[in-house]
Amino acid sequence: MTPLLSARALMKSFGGMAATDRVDLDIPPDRIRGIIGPNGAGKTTLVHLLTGHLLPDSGSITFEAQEITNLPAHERVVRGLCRTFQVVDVFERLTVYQNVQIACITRQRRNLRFFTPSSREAREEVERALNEVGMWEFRHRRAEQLSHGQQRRLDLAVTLATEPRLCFLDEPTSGVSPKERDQMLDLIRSLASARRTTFVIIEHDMELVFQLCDEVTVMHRGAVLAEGAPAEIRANEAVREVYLGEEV
Amino acid sequence: MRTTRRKLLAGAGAIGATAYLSKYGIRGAKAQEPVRIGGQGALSGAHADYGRQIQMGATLAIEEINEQGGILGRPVELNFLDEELRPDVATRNARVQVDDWGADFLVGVDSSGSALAMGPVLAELDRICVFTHAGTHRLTEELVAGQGIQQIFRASAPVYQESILAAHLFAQREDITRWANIGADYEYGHANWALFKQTLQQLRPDVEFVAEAWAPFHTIDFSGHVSSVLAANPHAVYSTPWGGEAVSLLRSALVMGAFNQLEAWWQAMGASVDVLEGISGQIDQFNGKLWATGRYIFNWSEEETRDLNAAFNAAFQERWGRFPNYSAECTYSAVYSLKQAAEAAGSTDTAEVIEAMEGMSVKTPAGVRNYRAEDHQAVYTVPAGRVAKLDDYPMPVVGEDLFIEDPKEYYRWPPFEALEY
Amino acid sequence: MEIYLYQGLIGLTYSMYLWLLAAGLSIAFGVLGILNFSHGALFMLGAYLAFTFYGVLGLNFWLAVLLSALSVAVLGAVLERFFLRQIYNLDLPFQLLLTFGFVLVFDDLVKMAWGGMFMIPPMPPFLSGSVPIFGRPFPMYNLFILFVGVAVAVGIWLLFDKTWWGRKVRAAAWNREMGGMLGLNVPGLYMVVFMLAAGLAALGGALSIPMRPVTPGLGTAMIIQAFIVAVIGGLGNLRGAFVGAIVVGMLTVYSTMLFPLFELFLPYVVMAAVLLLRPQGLLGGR
Amino acid sequence: MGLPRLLVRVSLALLIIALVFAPLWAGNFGVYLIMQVMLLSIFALGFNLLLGYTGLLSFGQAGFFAVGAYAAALILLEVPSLLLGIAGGVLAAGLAAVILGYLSVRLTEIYFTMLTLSFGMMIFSIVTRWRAVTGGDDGLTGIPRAPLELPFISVDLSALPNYYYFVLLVTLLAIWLMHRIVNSPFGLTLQAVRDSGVRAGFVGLPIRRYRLWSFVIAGLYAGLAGALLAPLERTITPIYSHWIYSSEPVLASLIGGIYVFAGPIVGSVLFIGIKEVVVRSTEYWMLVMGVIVIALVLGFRGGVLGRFQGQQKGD
Repeated sequence: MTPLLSARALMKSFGGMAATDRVDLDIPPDRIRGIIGPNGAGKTTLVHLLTGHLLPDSGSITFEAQEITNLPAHERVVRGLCRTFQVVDVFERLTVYQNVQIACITRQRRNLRFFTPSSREAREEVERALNEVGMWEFRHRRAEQLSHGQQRRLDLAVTLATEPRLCFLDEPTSGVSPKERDQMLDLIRSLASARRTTFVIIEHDMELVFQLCDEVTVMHRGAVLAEGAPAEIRANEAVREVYLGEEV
Repeated sequence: MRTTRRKLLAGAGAIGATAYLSKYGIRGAKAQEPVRIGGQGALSGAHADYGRQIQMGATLAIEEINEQGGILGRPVELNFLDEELRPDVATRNARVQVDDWGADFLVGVDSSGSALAMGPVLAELDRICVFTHAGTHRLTEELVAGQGIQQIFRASAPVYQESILAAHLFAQREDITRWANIGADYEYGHANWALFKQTLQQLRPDVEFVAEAWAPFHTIDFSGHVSSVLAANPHAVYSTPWGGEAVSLLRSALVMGAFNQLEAWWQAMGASVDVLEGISGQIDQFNGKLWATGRYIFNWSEEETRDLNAAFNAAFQERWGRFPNYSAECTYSAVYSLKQAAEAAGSTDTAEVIEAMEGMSVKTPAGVRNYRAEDHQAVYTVPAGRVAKLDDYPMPVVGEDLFIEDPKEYYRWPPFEALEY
Repeated sequence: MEIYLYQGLIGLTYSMYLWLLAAGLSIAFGVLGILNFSHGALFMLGAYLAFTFYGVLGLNFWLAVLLSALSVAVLGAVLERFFLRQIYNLDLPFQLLLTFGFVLVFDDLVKMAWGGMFMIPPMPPFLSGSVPIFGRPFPMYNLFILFVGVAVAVGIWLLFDKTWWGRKVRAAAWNREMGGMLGLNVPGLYMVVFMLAAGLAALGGALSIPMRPVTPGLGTAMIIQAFIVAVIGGLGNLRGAFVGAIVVGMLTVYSTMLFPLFELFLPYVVMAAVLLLRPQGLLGGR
Repeated sequence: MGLPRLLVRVSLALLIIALVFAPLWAGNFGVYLIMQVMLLSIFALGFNLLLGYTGLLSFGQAGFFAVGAYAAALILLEVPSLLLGIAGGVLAAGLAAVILGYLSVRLTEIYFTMLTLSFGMMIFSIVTRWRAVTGGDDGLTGIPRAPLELPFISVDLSALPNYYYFVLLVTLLAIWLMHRIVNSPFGLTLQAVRDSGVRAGFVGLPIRRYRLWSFVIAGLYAGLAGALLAPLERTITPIYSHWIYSSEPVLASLIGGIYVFAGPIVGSVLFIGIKEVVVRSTEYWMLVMGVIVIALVLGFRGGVLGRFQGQQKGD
């Protein structure tokens, strides 16, 4: 199966420290992938590089067989590569409705309509996306007035409204209550099966990843340590030694 | 230019207010309606003394006139606003004073930019403004003679006073052939230097102009300007920053040895009271090389008006405890000019007063002022001279080697040619 | 050749005025993260107070300068405690606008207290002469300003780099919360830092009084110069501000001499170029 | 919730009627003041598209105001056609905004503010120095209030009330256009860019491009206000390009409220009104304005209109 996204020899260093050190990675389509590793393993930097938030020092990235190594983030989004951030990031002063609407308008390339009311744009799409994450009833609220868990879901809805082929979720449950965490996991599972979206979950919580993911990549000190199905990773000696040893 | 009829009317004006009171008193309520004069000048910033002096001059004139029975028997009121040396503020002030407060006449205005900006507004408001400080030649040459804005008059001498007069004065100095300029970096300074160069060049083709430095408003330190022109080894420096900035500049020049190195230093508006007060402590160090003029020098007036000047000086010092600056005298005289013109016209109507004022001759402390009909510029005599300490005054004055010239010589006359600079 | 060296030395004096003006601005931005629009107004207040102490009350020049810097530092403490402290977490426009409000208030307060007239006190006698340098008389006062500028630079450097207090301030500047966790009294540190910044502004103003008229509106004229210097050096970078001051000072005096018509224009061009090419400033690291 | 819609509409209608009859009740000076308010409103509306809607604080808007004013003045001094002058001024300001905006939008926050400040002051320096064209700091005088040449008819605007109606018409048009713009998909896009540039990038928005659009529209509005000023004052001087003048739309927007459409307009009314009232009793209007600004920042960052701002309508 051709991978949806692949990275070759990705390098990025900050002040002489290699945050990712010649990383090779293939993400096949239609599976939930987990990327785990202890703090400072280079997970977030890797996602920044793949999504265009940072540009690599060297190496290459291809997405759907096209080179995207130095493409800015917004152009990758247009091609179907999107993400959420570890720290939730929504449009605070906009309503829940407008938050999602902006993603729809952008996907439909209607941003440069100057004189028509925006209220008429993308009604159905917004309604569908908000229902999907269970946020329709909050549509008139401004994003800054939501609870943290609600903001996470809104963040996800905005991301999904860009209709990504591949979606990175950077610690999607950090800072939410246990109940909201389980809801979030169910939501991701159902979205993955309902849409043609491939999810990559970045986590340091191994249990969550093992529950959710089909495949797991383990990172350590900027490099890929191991890759495989959850059961394989559980059994992997190197992972147990390096990762679990530190974790426990 | 002075017609007999006008002379008669002017004479009638001098007879006194009582006759007018009886004549206009018949109009009853209308007679009690005051004549309103709106004044403005810079009341804040490094040049604030000029605005204060304008205010003092106007206030003194109005108080005197009210004691004598007012203008046309009507009491006179003053409304005074800060011009901030900002053209947009000046035009707004004019509109407030005329449209809102009901001013019959306007006086004052320090900056040339403000004066020019007021031109078209005066035409629209149809009110006379007698300018009493702004020095740009363009005000009368372009706006009045050129564009025909009749509402502009000017009581104060324009840039001719310091530039052309200086050229005539220094043309006689064979020892000075190299001139440098430290200019106020705005139109006033540029026009001034251009007129000086143009005039002197014609009289003395051997003279060279060797260096220029331009200092904008709010210059922190003039040392750089002084050193850069002194480096060109000039014989004399022509300087146009004014007010507090002139004092700072002269101080830097002193300490950097300019008055040892040079033969002369021309401080265009150095006869201004604030400048004279500012350099008072250091007058001995100028080695007699500081030359200046102003638009009125409180210690000099022509024969015909000498007593008038003495009386004005005394009254001014009694009222304000200071010597009158030229902006004060020009405004004082502007108010009296308006009185004379209004009473000659028998009305405060703009068109009638303009007609009365064109070609009018007024005795004022500075001398006899003649308002040229062509451009509404007052022509009168002011000398230039050496700044020195005289026994009669507590501060230095322009009092030695006075160079007195008929204004016919150093004024520009119509038809006016545009000045290239 | 000598005239260019002489002009350069004059330029260095001018640079030191600019440095004194910009140092406090840079400190406040570097530590507190606030771009203080009213820094020029504090400079103006310093000038007025020094004029009052020296020119009106007849105190010793040194004492007058010191008192003026101290008084404005105390004012700085009040401003920090009651105003700035409430806006550290606000967006930049609001911070800038609050301090712009101070500019308006101080400009008018000064007019109310001292009137609109300009004032120039006499030069302190022991600094009024000149010494020959490069074949020309060089003003003593300029030498004095050069000396003060360098002394202040060294003093600030020692204070921030070599003292325990300086290290604490840098820790607090690095991260407000972290500083708090380390047991630092961050609000107290911030207040003292702002007092230092305000005092430096006033020192610059106080030292300028024998050279230029003290007037209202001085603050708005000065702040733009301070911005240029601080931006060229890299906002919040003190060493950068020193270099920025030298760049702008030199640029000004040499353009006065060589191409006077561009004197006004050049500093802005350099400022824009630095912002576009090296927004972290000439000396700033990445 | 916002004010009831009917109430807003009725008061708007009454306001417009009052404005139409202003020459009858306001007197010459009143009419002049209303024009000043209208020009500042246009200026501030454009400015606030940048600040309130795009999150960029520009301290150089006076530069574009001046480009508009000077261009209009230069045209009017040559060709006595009001529309040509105004259009020329607006276009010139737009062109300047495209060039300087292209550079400015690379930066954000304080760096953007400082860059716009320096660009504004560069324009000030050019206007002051380029005497052959701009008249130096004396400026350009004698700008005619040229007639409005329309097909079949030429309207004489030389009298103040006539010009007032022209300015009123243009102002209402400009306000209406801006209202459409901020409520359009484009306006929504700007607000997204304002709230989070990073997030906006990750919904697929090239954020610099939208910042540039916003910058250019703000420049066009500043240029329009400047171009309208030239025939009103009939003299243009460099003060209109100085950063001090740039602070006027900033203050007006802040006073009115930067997150409400009408904020800059209400702020302009209050800014000029307060100044006018204060100047009459004391010369210390800056003190009063300063205290108001400080109080607004500390207490009511929404400006006076912020209180009435409810949830925004999303559907």
